[in-house]
Amino acid sequence: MWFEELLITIKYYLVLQMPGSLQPVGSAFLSSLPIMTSFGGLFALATLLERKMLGRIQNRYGPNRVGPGGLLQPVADGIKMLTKEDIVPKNADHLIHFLAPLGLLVSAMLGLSVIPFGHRLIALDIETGILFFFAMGAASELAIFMAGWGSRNKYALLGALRAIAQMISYEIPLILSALSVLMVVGSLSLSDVAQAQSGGIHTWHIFTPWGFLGCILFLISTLAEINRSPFDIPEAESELIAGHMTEYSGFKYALFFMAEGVAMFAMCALTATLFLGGYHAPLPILSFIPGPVWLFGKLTSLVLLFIWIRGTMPRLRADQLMEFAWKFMLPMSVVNLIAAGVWVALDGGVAAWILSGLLNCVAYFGWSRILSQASRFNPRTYRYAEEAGVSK
Amino acid sequence: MIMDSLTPYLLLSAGLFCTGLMGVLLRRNIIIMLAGVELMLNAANINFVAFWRFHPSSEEVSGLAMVVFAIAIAAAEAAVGLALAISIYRHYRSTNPENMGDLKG
Amino acid sequence: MSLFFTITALITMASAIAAMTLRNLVHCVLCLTVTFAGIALVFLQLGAEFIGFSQILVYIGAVSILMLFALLMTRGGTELTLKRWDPVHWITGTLIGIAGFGVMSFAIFNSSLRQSKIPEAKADSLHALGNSLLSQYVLPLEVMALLLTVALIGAALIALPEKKVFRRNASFSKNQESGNK
Amino acid sequence: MIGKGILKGMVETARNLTGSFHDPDRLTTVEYPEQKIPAKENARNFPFLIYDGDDWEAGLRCVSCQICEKECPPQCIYIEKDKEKKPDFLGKMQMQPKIFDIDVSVCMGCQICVEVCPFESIRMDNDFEYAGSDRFESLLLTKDQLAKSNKYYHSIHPTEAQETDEIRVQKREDHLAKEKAKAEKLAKAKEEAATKAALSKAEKAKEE
Amino acid sequence: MTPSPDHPGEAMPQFKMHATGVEGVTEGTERMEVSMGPHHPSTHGVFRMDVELEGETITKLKPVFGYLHRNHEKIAESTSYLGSMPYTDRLDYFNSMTNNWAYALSVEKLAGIEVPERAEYIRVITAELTRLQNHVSLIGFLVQDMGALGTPLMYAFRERERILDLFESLSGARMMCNFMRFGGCRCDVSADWIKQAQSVVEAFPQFLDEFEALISENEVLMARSQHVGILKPELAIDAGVAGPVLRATGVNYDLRKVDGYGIYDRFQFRVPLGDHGDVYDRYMIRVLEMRESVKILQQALAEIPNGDYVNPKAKLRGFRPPPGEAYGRIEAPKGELGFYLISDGSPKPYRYRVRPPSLINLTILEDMCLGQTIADAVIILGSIDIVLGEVDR
Repeated sequence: MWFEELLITIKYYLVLQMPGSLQPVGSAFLSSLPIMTSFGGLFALATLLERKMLGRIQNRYGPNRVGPGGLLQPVADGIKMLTKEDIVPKNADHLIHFLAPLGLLVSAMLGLSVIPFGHRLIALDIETGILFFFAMGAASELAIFMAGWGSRNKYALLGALRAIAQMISYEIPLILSALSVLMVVGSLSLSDVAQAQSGGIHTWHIFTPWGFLGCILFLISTLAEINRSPFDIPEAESELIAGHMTEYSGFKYALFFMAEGVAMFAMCALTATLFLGGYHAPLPILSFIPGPVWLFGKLTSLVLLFIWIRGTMPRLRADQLMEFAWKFMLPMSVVNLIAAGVWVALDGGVAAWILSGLLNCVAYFGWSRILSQASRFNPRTYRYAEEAGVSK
Repeated sequence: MIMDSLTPYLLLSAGLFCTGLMGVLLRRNIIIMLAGVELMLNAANINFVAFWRFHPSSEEVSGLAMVVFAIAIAAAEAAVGLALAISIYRHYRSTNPENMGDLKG
Repeated sequence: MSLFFTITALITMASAIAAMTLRNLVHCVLCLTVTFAGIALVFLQLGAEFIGFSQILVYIGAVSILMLFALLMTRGGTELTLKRWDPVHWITGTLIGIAGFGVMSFAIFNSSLRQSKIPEAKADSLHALGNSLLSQYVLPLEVMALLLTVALIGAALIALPEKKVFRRNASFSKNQESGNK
Repeated sequence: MIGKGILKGMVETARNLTGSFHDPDRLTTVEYPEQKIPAKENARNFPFLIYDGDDWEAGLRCVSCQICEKECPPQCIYIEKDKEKKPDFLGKMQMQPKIFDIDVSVCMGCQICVEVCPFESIRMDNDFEYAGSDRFESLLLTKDQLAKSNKYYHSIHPTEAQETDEIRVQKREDHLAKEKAKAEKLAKAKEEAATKAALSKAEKAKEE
Repeated sequence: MTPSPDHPGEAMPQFKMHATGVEGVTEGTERMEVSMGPHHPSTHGVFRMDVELEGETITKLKPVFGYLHRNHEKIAESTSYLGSMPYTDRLDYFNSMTNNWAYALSVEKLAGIEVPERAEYIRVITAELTRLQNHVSLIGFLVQDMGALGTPLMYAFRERERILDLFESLSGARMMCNFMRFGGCRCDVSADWIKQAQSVVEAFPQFLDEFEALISENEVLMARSQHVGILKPELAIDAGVAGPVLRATGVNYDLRKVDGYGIYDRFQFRVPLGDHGDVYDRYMIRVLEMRESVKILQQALAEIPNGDYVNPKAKLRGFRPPPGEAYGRIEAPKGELGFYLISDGSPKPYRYRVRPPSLINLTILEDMCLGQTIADAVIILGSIDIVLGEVDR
């Protein structure tokens, strides 16, 4: 608590120094400044971390030339991106081409403003925080469309259309699985959600049947929502070069990456807030460690999980991605919502645990069994040619 | 922030409504015509919210409830309308309503 | 007049007019999203947070994207109809619009609603809205849910493309019938 | 069950992730400019010319027979004969190249010149760092750049160099034996001639 | 009813094709022509596909190649028989050993040269090692085309590296080996090399197990590759397809068994066959073939006899085969690789012709891709296993 109080006191002190008419603006500025700076820097570090970890997964070193252990690699990348020529195709719609990366970055950054980083440490504490978050996610779809359409490039347009189709489809399970938490907490405000998990690790939502399945569904939808592997078909380099980013270069390209990185952080922070106790320590004894540290720790471990998945999986095809969303994710998230409803109706307790757990387990195993029997995708056994009687 | 009179909201709403109406009347592309209809619906929503805000009772939320329904129905309308537009395009290879004259004598 | 509202209203109106008159259809829809965002801002100013963010979520995130998809699927990225400049058509349309606006503003300025005073800030509109939706308006809500489901299925059915089989007309395929296995 | 294969794959990548920190079999990267893998003994890249002794011009084995020039598939060798001759390792007078150029931007390192050379004079080098700032001249190796000592050859391809030396020793021995036989034959003939002469002298003297 | 010509339904001027010379939008439909390649990241070199799409479904696909044409056959007709041996390395630059062997085999047929037994063993060993490294890098590339961000490819290349090291210490070069000679091989294998090869071969099945655990049962891979790019056995036979692509359709045709060239009849190995002819079958057939190759290698490395590594009677310089013609073919990793030679008694071949498996297997690309999506086209192309050096020659 002391850390959060300290920050808030500093902010109020600074705000009070300003002339009266500037105070609202100054307050907003001071609230958003730490988010923008820390996540900008964090994004740079995350690119390094991702490249290092992917390298290790692939039995390589990863970047290790710039600075000690490659620590300055993001700086070098940034300088490279800044000094590159900014090419805009002749036929492109210049205004839209220019606005798209900005729109993407702004919407990603805005999403962060409703995440509670600590007790009362939230830039925009509104009643409908999570709705705001999803609204900003929806706005990023438009930015991606602008990028794809404004470039006047077939690959870019195809990539943008894929990205939007995918994001819209996965928004449904994303919101539905978040809804289970909101149902139990009974509030749309993220600080309320975080506060509901303040009692230590056993109160975290992930350790309930509906929270566990909800967390997994939420993470999968998150992967799709931020276009990361195995759902990175919008920028599938083996098919579409770079999707909606094909015609971008220089700093605008870097902005796209930054927006993607910030969106990833925002989604991970939301996951941590919804399911992993937010800024709360797993044990009440450990709560002397500031809340932001816990949140960033949880966030980083989720990012590491994403990198791990990225290092393992091939990507799905666009239509299979949709199929997965509608055939698996949507039914499972609806079932999970019912399980959360059971939990709310029974007001927690052992019976609720058993009932909702049973519901989720039966649904998952039964549905995945039905799906894999109905699907034509199975491991195969192979025959060998007869030794004798070789025929053409 | 908030205006203390209802008039500007109503004027904005009227302006948007008429713009949407103009769009429906002028354009020859069914998708943009649909956009005009959406605009008109939105204009109505502004009125609903403004009336809710200026209603003296604190418990009265009918205006908001209306807007919730309006948004949902507008979304459904857009989905069906655009699906129709696409299937009409598949049939006529055109999105111009003037070209869809099969039933004309 | 509040400065903030004035700016919002002007941007909203300007983009709405642009959305209805621009020649490039994608530009039209993009301007329309600006209008939607402006309307959402108006909602937020009025203190209807839930409605405002729902507006962004539904209109910017879904409806305008749907429109863009439909435009691209119907190859309407550029509308060439406006080439056939029809002044009579346009002037009549504009006049009807202005006349409608005139009638409405006349009604507004003569209405007793102008006198209504703004009450104190509304408390906890979100919970009140939720409660009334599930008590007072529960039947309309259910009907709306049904309508949405039907609309979803209907839209999917209407837009479903007919299945096609593509075959190559090359020499290999011709030989296939003889089948020299 | 959906997800089983994916989990199996993720376990595998996790094993590789941890393995890359302690298992040299997994992390096989060699950081090139600082570290280099020692060249394999047979490694070949571009040809060079061997010389014996210390003076590269005098000791150059090449006799400009132009077989390699003819056999080279991409025709990257250019040879011009010198008018002056010089003695080879057997002491015979042989031609020598005035110009011997190899265009390494054309050469594909196929080793056919080495196989066809009857004088053991052209061999494959394993140096691969030929980058230069001049794209024309720096990749056209001339005679002086190509000439490398037999000692160098021993250092890069010890087994092959040993074999080559043995062949040359054999050749020298054969040559010496031939010379000896020739000299003996010559001496014998001389002797015979001498005895013949002596005999005829004696006969002459007898007659007188 | 016809739409008026100035209506949006017709033209979309900004989407005309540029730079490729292909005409733009077909009249009045929603089809889009996309030119994939020649510098598209996943067309395996300089290959181009002119694809016509309806949505993402392929309605037409025209392979365009020739960007890497190097006039190999005519160059070979103007150099000596030995002189085109290093050029065969560069046909399919992944498998120089098998290319060498196929060429050497046809010249040996032409000139009637015997090959000593030890040389035959060396040839089998190097060819099977080549098959291992070709298949392993191919499945790496294939999974990379499906978007697995390099991890399987890196593992595959780690193993391929060990085999290339073996080639380097044997022939001096990692990829352009130029190792076979008419009547044998260029140099002998040492006992040390055989020991190294044995250790590589012993470690290989373990790697294959790891690789399969990583990806073979992955649901994403199965969904991407099963029932995609199906090739019917009849069509495959009609089109002359050979190699793993043919065997994946279920046709039992392996030249090592059928032709019995070299000494393959001495080894115990089986020929895996697929049942569906789709991309997954092509992937799995290659995995299984690698396991069989390991068996062949174990037998060959254990049984290799002493003797000459090259026929001492075979001439290196001034080689003039008698007039006649010959066609030698082997089961290269990509399929049937054949060399057709006509000699008129001069030191240069009168006619020299390559039957490249990559090119022949590529001809059925359109049949496999029609009706699939553009994402499938990429992996179907990857599963055919082409090398543009061999396609264009």
